[in-house]
Amino acid sequence: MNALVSLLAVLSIVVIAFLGAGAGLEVLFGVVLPYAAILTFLVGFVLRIVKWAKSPVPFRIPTVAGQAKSLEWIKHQPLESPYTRRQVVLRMALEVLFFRSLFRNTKAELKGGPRLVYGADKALWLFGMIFHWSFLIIFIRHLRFFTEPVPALVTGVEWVDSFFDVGLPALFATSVLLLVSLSWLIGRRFLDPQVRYISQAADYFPLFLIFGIASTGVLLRHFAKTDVAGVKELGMGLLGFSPPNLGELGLSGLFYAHLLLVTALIAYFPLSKLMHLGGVFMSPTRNLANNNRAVRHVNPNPQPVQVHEFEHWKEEFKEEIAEAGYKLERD
Amino acid sequence: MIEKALTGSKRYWIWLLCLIGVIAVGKLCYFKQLSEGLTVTGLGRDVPWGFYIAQFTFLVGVAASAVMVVLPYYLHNYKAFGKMAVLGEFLAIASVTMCLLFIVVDMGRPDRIFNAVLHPSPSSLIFWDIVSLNGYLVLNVLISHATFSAERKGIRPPGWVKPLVILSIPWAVSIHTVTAFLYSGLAARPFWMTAILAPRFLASAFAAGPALLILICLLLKRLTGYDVGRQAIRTLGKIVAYAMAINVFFILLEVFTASYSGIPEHMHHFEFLYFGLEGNTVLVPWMWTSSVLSVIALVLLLTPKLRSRENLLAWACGAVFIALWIDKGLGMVITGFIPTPLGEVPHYSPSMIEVMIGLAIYAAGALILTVLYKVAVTVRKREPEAEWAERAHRMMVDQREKEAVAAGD
Amino acid sequence: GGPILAALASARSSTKEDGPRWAMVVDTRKCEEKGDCMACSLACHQTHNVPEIDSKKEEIKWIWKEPYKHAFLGQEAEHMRHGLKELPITVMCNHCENPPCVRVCPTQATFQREDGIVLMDMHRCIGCRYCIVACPYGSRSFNWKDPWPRGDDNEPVDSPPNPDFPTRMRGVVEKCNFCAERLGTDQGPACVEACECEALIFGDLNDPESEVRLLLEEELSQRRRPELGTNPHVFYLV
Amino acid sequence: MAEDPTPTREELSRVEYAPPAKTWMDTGVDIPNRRGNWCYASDAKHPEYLGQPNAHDWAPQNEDWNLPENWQRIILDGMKERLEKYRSFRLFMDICVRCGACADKCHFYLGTGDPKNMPVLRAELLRSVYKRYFTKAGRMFGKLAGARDLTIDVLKEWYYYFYQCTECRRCSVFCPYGIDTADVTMIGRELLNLVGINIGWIMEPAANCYRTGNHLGVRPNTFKDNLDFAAEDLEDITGVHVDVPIDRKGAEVLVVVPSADYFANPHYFTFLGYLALFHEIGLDYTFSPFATEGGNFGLFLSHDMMKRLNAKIYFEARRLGVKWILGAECGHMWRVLHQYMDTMNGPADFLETPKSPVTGTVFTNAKATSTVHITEFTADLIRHDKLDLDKSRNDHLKVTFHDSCNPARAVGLLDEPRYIMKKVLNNFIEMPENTIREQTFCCGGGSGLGSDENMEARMRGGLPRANAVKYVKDEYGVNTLACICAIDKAVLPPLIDYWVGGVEVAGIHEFVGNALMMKGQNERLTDLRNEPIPHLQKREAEEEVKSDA
Ligand code: SRM
Ligand code: SRM
Ligand code: HEC
Ligand code: HEC
Ligand code: HEC
Ligand code: HEM
Ligand code: HEM
Ligand code: SF4
Ligand code: SF4
Ligand code: SF4
Ligand code: SF4
Ligand code: SF4
Ligand code: SF4
Ligand code: SF4
Ligand code: SF4
Repeated sequence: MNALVSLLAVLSIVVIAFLGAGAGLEVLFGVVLPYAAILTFLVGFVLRIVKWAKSPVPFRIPTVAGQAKSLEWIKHQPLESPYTRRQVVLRMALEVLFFRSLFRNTKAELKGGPRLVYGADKALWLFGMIFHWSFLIIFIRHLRFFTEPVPALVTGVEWVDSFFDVGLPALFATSVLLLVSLSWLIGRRFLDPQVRYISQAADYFPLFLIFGIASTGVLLRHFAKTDVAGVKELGMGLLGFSPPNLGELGLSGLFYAHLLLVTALIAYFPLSKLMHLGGVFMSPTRNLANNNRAVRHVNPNPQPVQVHEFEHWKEEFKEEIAEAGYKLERD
Repeated sequence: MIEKALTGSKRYWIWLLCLIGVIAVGKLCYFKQLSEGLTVTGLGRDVPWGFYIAQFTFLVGVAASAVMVVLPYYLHNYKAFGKMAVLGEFLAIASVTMCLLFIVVDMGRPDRIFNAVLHPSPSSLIFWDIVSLNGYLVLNVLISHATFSAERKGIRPPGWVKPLVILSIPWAVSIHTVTAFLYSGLAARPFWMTAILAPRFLASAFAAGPALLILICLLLKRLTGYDVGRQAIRTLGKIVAYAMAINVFFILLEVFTASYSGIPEHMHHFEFLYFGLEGNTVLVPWMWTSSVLSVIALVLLLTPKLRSRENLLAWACGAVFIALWIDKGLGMVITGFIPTPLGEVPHYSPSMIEVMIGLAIYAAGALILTVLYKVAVTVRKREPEAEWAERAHRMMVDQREKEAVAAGD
Repeated sequence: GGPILAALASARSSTKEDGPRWAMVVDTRKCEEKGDCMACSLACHQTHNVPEIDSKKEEIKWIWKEPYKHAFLGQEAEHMRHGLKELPITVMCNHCENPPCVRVCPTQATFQREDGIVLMDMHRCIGCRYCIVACPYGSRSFNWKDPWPRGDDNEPVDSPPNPDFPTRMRGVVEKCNFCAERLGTDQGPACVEACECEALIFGDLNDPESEVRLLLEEELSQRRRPELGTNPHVFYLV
Repeated sequence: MAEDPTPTREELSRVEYAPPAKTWMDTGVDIPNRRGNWCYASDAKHPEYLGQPNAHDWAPQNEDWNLPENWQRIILDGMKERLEKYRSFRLFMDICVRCGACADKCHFYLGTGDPKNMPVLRAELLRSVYKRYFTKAGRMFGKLAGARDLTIDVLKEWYYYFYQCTECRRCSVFCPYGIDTADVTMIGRELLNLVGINIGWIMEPAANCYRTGNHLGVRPNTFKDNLDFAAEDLEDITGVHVDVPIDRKGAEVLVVVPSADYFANPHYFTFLGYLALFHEIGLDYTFSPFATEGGNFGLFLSHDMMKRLNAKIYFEARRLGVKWILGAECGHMWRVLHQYMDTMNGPADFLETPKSPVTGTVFTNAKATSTVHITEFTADLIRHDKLDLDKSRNDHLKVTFHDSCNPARAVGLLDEPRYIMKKVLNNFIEMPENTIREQTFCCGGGSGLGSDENMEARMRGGLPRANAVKYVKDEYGVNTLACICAIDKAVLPPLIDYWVGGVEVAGIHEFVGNALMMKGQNERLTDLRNEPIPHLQKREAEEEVKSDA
């Protein structure tokens, strides 16, 4: 049900784009909506970050995953239990760039007996990494539609990505990898009973959406070839706030489908779980050092509480105290 | 599992860094080759294949040799190879990877590598070599992965492993046979065009691979204390002895056929190998070294008393390995081109860049092997940590067995 | 068993009975008369943008001269006519009926057309050089480096002589193509055209009237390494 | 328990991991039928004593929980307040991608197979309400966006599942964003507490602690009696008389222990170990008659309660004029001492950077809180060879170590106890690697769930831990399970008896006490449990025979 709704949502975006492009709504899809989406994205992203940032971090609660710094001769694991800011940065870098926590993933199995066994389960890590890195690279590659001259970074990435000379125009390895990893991620949501159980529409939707983007992209490049010059004209035009006359460019319905899906993704981004992009950097169990006993963490708005006063306690138990023979005085 | 390879002693890391250093240098050389073409190698129109393909040929043998431990262990339930089987499979993985890398660096247009898949041509033995090598790699990865992770969890490996193991045995034979066919089907090159080439390849493979495995096991024992057991080493020593003997026998057969038949085209190649042709004597000292080492190795190996002494066995294995490396990694391929079908005697020696790239690939293989062995050794050595634990463990197992017997009665 | 063996050996022979079957006849006697003539080689290499490379190791040649004792290895007799052993013989790809180069190519970059011509698809070649290893005649050359190096402006430094014919890139194999690109037109092969003494004769063997057919019927011809079963289609009149 | 005996091992070991056909939002929780899996409500008098809001009598199995009229408003306001107060809460509500990496990491999920015990769904119980009331998508798309109304059934689910989380943080180690479901549980319990829903096993100790200074309600005179009694016991066993200083002003070190250490077995033997050790090194220390509890059940109730119960420690340190604090073996006590105490009740500027009086080692890692863990302290002593130890006195023990989750995942205290054990006993073996160190499994009864009425849940939740113990018992004949947590010491024995059998639970300092060769000791043929050490007794008997001859 959740999956179906998401799929229908994505399909209807495609259909709307085709219909709209056919009905002369190019300006809406090519100019108005993209601008609106980008505006939504920027405002939404900033608002979300601000909202998070406004909630303070009252306590320093890192999840420690290894030996803390303690006695000199005990081997400290700085990446598991960072003690200094530098070590925190390293830990975060590994998290963000290489999904280190997922790398740790295991799968538990219950055998008869009962006996629980745990095996490494790196598939999620692997496909997650492939998906994200491919996405990043495709994103970078797309800058060729928006820059002139195309930065060396973009052409360099293109060269490496299309090193294997398959097809014409050359197939980009990341296009394939993105589709493969997406297929795996989607397949997992359907086939792994636990994951299916926890999945919601909001989990299927971005997967289908990006799958739609990637597949229309591949179609545009390799099958229903589009006029890239026209696209670049549009891209540069959008960037320079002087959109070209879209009617003359004659871009295909498929291109508008690609574009509308992208527009949807951009607009959807700040409202959704995709904001993990920003959140991963702010997670207090990861981005704080485990040096609580060495450096005091200050709660920006400490809560005053009522405590059991010593004097009151002394009064309450004065007989017992006398029996025990304590003197009990305050300085 | 792989995270076990991410922690280790200083020695381990220095070794890895050295390997990575060599790989880096090799990579620079390879970039030069990519941008300038194969002109940076010593190859030319008369000797179009050289060092790279020769290394590939040699390593196919090393890869195939895993079967010599896998077969007795899985098929005949030969328990002594229990600790060695996975080491053999890992060696195969590293070797096949090196083979594939050597093929890639030998290609003029590596960017079109997928053409071999997109436009397959079953009449070409390269096609079959690609199929069999990749298949063998996949088989070994799957098998070692499944058995090893099951062992780590303390459960039985999944049922599909056994058929794969059985499949891997003929497959190992096939990778070498196909590689031999690559050469022996060429009318233009009489040196290779001999039916005995495939058996010869197999014999030398079953000598060189296990010899290397013995050396590695002895090294592992010294460096990490991981002991595969005397019995395993001994059995493997025997295998090396017989395989080496058969290999030398096959070489003699070839020399006889070529020289007794007196066909000049056949004879010239052997002449070139052992005596030099028209002043080209590059390989002569090598080949004699190889022959002498073979003889020494045979003496050491075929005398049970000498063979059973571990340090002598190590020397013998070293001799076998070097002898066969010279035979395959230098003599086998180059000699096929000298003299050429037109009767010319070209010169070939690998260029510096070629050697560096080759070294880098060997270093890459060593890196893969080190990492895989590190994982294996760490996982296997996790428990018991102390002597008492081993004793206690044995006691508990004995007790369990006794109870099982009692319950059975 | 015979047919099976034959099928194995000629797995890739795809020439047709009815269409043309191109072949070349080299009249070594006429050629010998011309002494150091190199016209055919020059013409072919100009036409096909074959670069001139100084190193013997890396040179690229589609048609060239090879001493008799090499061209016909093993057929030289000790007491041959004086000088014959060293006599330069014009050689090129034999466009074998049963070409080992085609059989071994892993990508079908080298293929045989129905008219018997063994051709190459430069875009498909992966540069493995197995075909060079398999060809018993040394007819194939490899581009060890860029044949027409380009400058910073991506233009060739030396312009290739024939703008109508493509150049190669480094890392692929090339060889005589029997001037397949010219066959459709009225022209014959460039080498034939260039040979003033008509030592090179090109034609369709399936055409009973063709010059090559007539010549082969009349004269005793010889082929290179016939014992290897490649069935070469360049014939030598000695 | 009385009405509902715990199911048999066979029954419990058949765990069904396949989730039900119905979606989780459509499956409520049938509390009356899940007896043995939840804890009884608290008597209203405890929350009342503590001044908790909306304290009232209620019972989980009843249809009607006697909630205040406007309970939804109270909870939603509480939620809003906490979203604004805790970035962790807000973030964890927003960024979970439901990747499921945390799912099979929770011991309660592994032991029950109940999908709502997957950390992600446990958090989703709260997240669904957050979405419904605090996000646009949730308001617009409702169920489709994973949002749902806050109904009484939802509240019951909260109660059931937030009291089936031991706040062990194992899930957080595996989550790519570090989402800490323990933190979500803490907020969930705070919200329940706002409408007077809380359990006796937490409320009563908290009230006791607030009143007397310790969870057990031990009064000052009993406290002194217990400590004196311990000193006598130790003298009986070792022949050495030790002083137990209480309320000694000007002492160098304030020692804080969990109250179970001087009250319950097997904690008590560890306590004897401390006393022997302090005596032997001549430590200038004191106990406090007021801060008689290091543990802090406030942690399981609310941040505020944690702060209230914790305040007395720094207060007493200041009153007694000590230089630094030595904290004993206790898990959740250490989560508070390490991660919260200084922020809540610091700064501890009246204390000094701890320095071992014996070795001179300065504990720079504790320079702000001035609080040292006793295993750090002892490891340092052993490292400097300051103790006369006879390892063989522990030879009758084959020991494995349960990393208590709080010292492991909140403090990072992993190698210190191991170092000590390797130095004081010969037979130490690790459990399988996915069950120790930072991946350790909880005992199943932490965070105030060590009650008897939820025995089934405890046995289920403790399955992964017990399984690992069973493995080393079966393979290596392990007979002792060491740990450094007071709750563990209470919860593990029934767990191990249920699943494994034949394995005793002990603290690290019990081994230290066993191995410690004290000046002026008797021949000590027994260990701190006053049980004969078999091989020493045998040797003694042989020697007697010899001397007789
Ligand atoms: C894909 C690509 C070859 C490649 O292997 O990468 C390519 C492919 C084709 N080019 Fe091109 N050209 C490609 C870069 C170029 C370039 C740029 C370059 O090489 O640096 C030029 C030079 C541009 C210039 O003006 O200098 C180029 C100048 C041409 C021309 C000549 C146009 C002219 O006015 O000179 C044609 C012929 C035509 O369109 O009539 C052509 C025609 C074509 C054709 C239609 C080839 C054909 O005849 O079938 C190919 C279209 C494929 C398609 O439908 O997408 N292509 N073509 C190149 C596209 C790269 C990319 O997508 O990023
Ligand atoms: C690399 C590339 C140009 C580039 O700068 O991007 C290229 C390079 C060469 N082509 Fe091409 N062609 C390239 C795209 C094309 C295209 C564009 C296309 O495919 O859309 C065409 C027209 C379409 C086609 O396939 O026919 C094209 C039709 C040719 C032809 C004419 C073939 C024909 O049947 O008419 C030749 C001549 C030949 O093969 O003998 C040729 C020959 C060549 C030569 C030999 C000529 C030269 O001057 O470089 C090049 C060397 C091949 C080699 O690797 O050694 N190239 N060539 C393009 C590589 C694409 C690829 O790797 O697959
Ligand atoms: C191409 C990548 C790749 C290679 C090569 C590889 N692995 Fe893995 N390995 C994985 C992935 C992905 C997983 C997680 C698979 C899963 O659980 O579904 C994994 C998981 C494992 C596991 C745990 C498996 C389980 O089910 O519990 C073990 C053990 C393991 N690998 C060992 C090995 C060994 C030994 C080798 C070498 C022979 C090896 N790996 C080579 C990718 C690889
Ligand atoms: C717009 C796209 C997008 C961006 C940018 C993005 N992610 Fe994701 N990420 C996703 C989607 C979609 C999923 C969900 C995959 C699924 O449901 O299985 C996901 C899931 C994940 C997962 C869980 C593993 C998985 O693949 O399911 C991790 C870890 C993750 N992201 C980390 C990151 C990090 C770190 C960054 C950047 C700093 C990042 N992501 C940026 C789209 C994105
Ligand atoms: C301006 C328009 C535009 C935007 C924005 C855009 N694309 Fe594309 N995309 C295209 C066009 C045009 C092509 C066809 C390109 C070609 O033929 O090289 C394409 C191709 C692709 C391809 C296949 C070819 C390749 O380059 O790998 C993928 C995958 C893809 N897009 C993914 C994405 C993703 C993911 C995004 C999200 C950020 C995105 N696109 C945003 C215009 C766009
Ligand atoms: C508004 C005008 C322009 C548009 C929309 C445009 C569009 C494009 C596009 C879409 C591509 C990428 C082709 C592909 O990857 O499929 C491209 C590449 C290229 N354009 Fe343009 N272009 C514009 C102007 C120019 C101008 C003025 C020049 C030259 C001076 C130029 C030179 C090139 C070159 C050399 C490339 C190939 C480099 C590369 O692929 O990165 N373009 N252009
Ligand atoms: C940031 C890291 C790296 C990048 C970006 C990178 C990039 C590349 C690229 C693009 C190639 C293709 C050759 C070419 O096109 O010129 C290549 C080849 C190669 N790289 Fe790397 N590489 C990296 C790290 C490594 C490492 C760590 C190793 C060692 C194991 C390695 C070993 C090789 C080898 C052996 C080849 C040649 C094999 C072949 O031809 O495909 N590289 N590298
Ligand atoms: S001569 Fe050589 S290249 Fe030419 S067809 Fe025959 S085998 Fe092939
Ligand atoms: S070099 Fe090219 S033509 Fe020759 S066999 Fe290899 S792929 Fe085929
Ligand atoms: S002539 Fe130029 S454009 Fe044409 S194929 Fe060659 S390089 Fe490409
Ligand atoms: S036939 Fe054509 S290609 Fe062959 S040699 Fe003559 S000119 Fe060159
Ligand atoms: S052009 Fe004619 S005569 Fe001159 S070398 Fe060539 S074949 Fe001989
Ligand atoms: S691991 Fe983290 S992100 Fe993944 S489902 Fe669990 S809580 Fe959510
Ligand atoms: S904190 Fe522990 S008990 Fe709670 S959900 Fe996470 S793993 Fe389970
Ligand atoms: S009682 Fe011990 S094991 Fe259980 S949660 Fe607390 S620290 Fe962890």
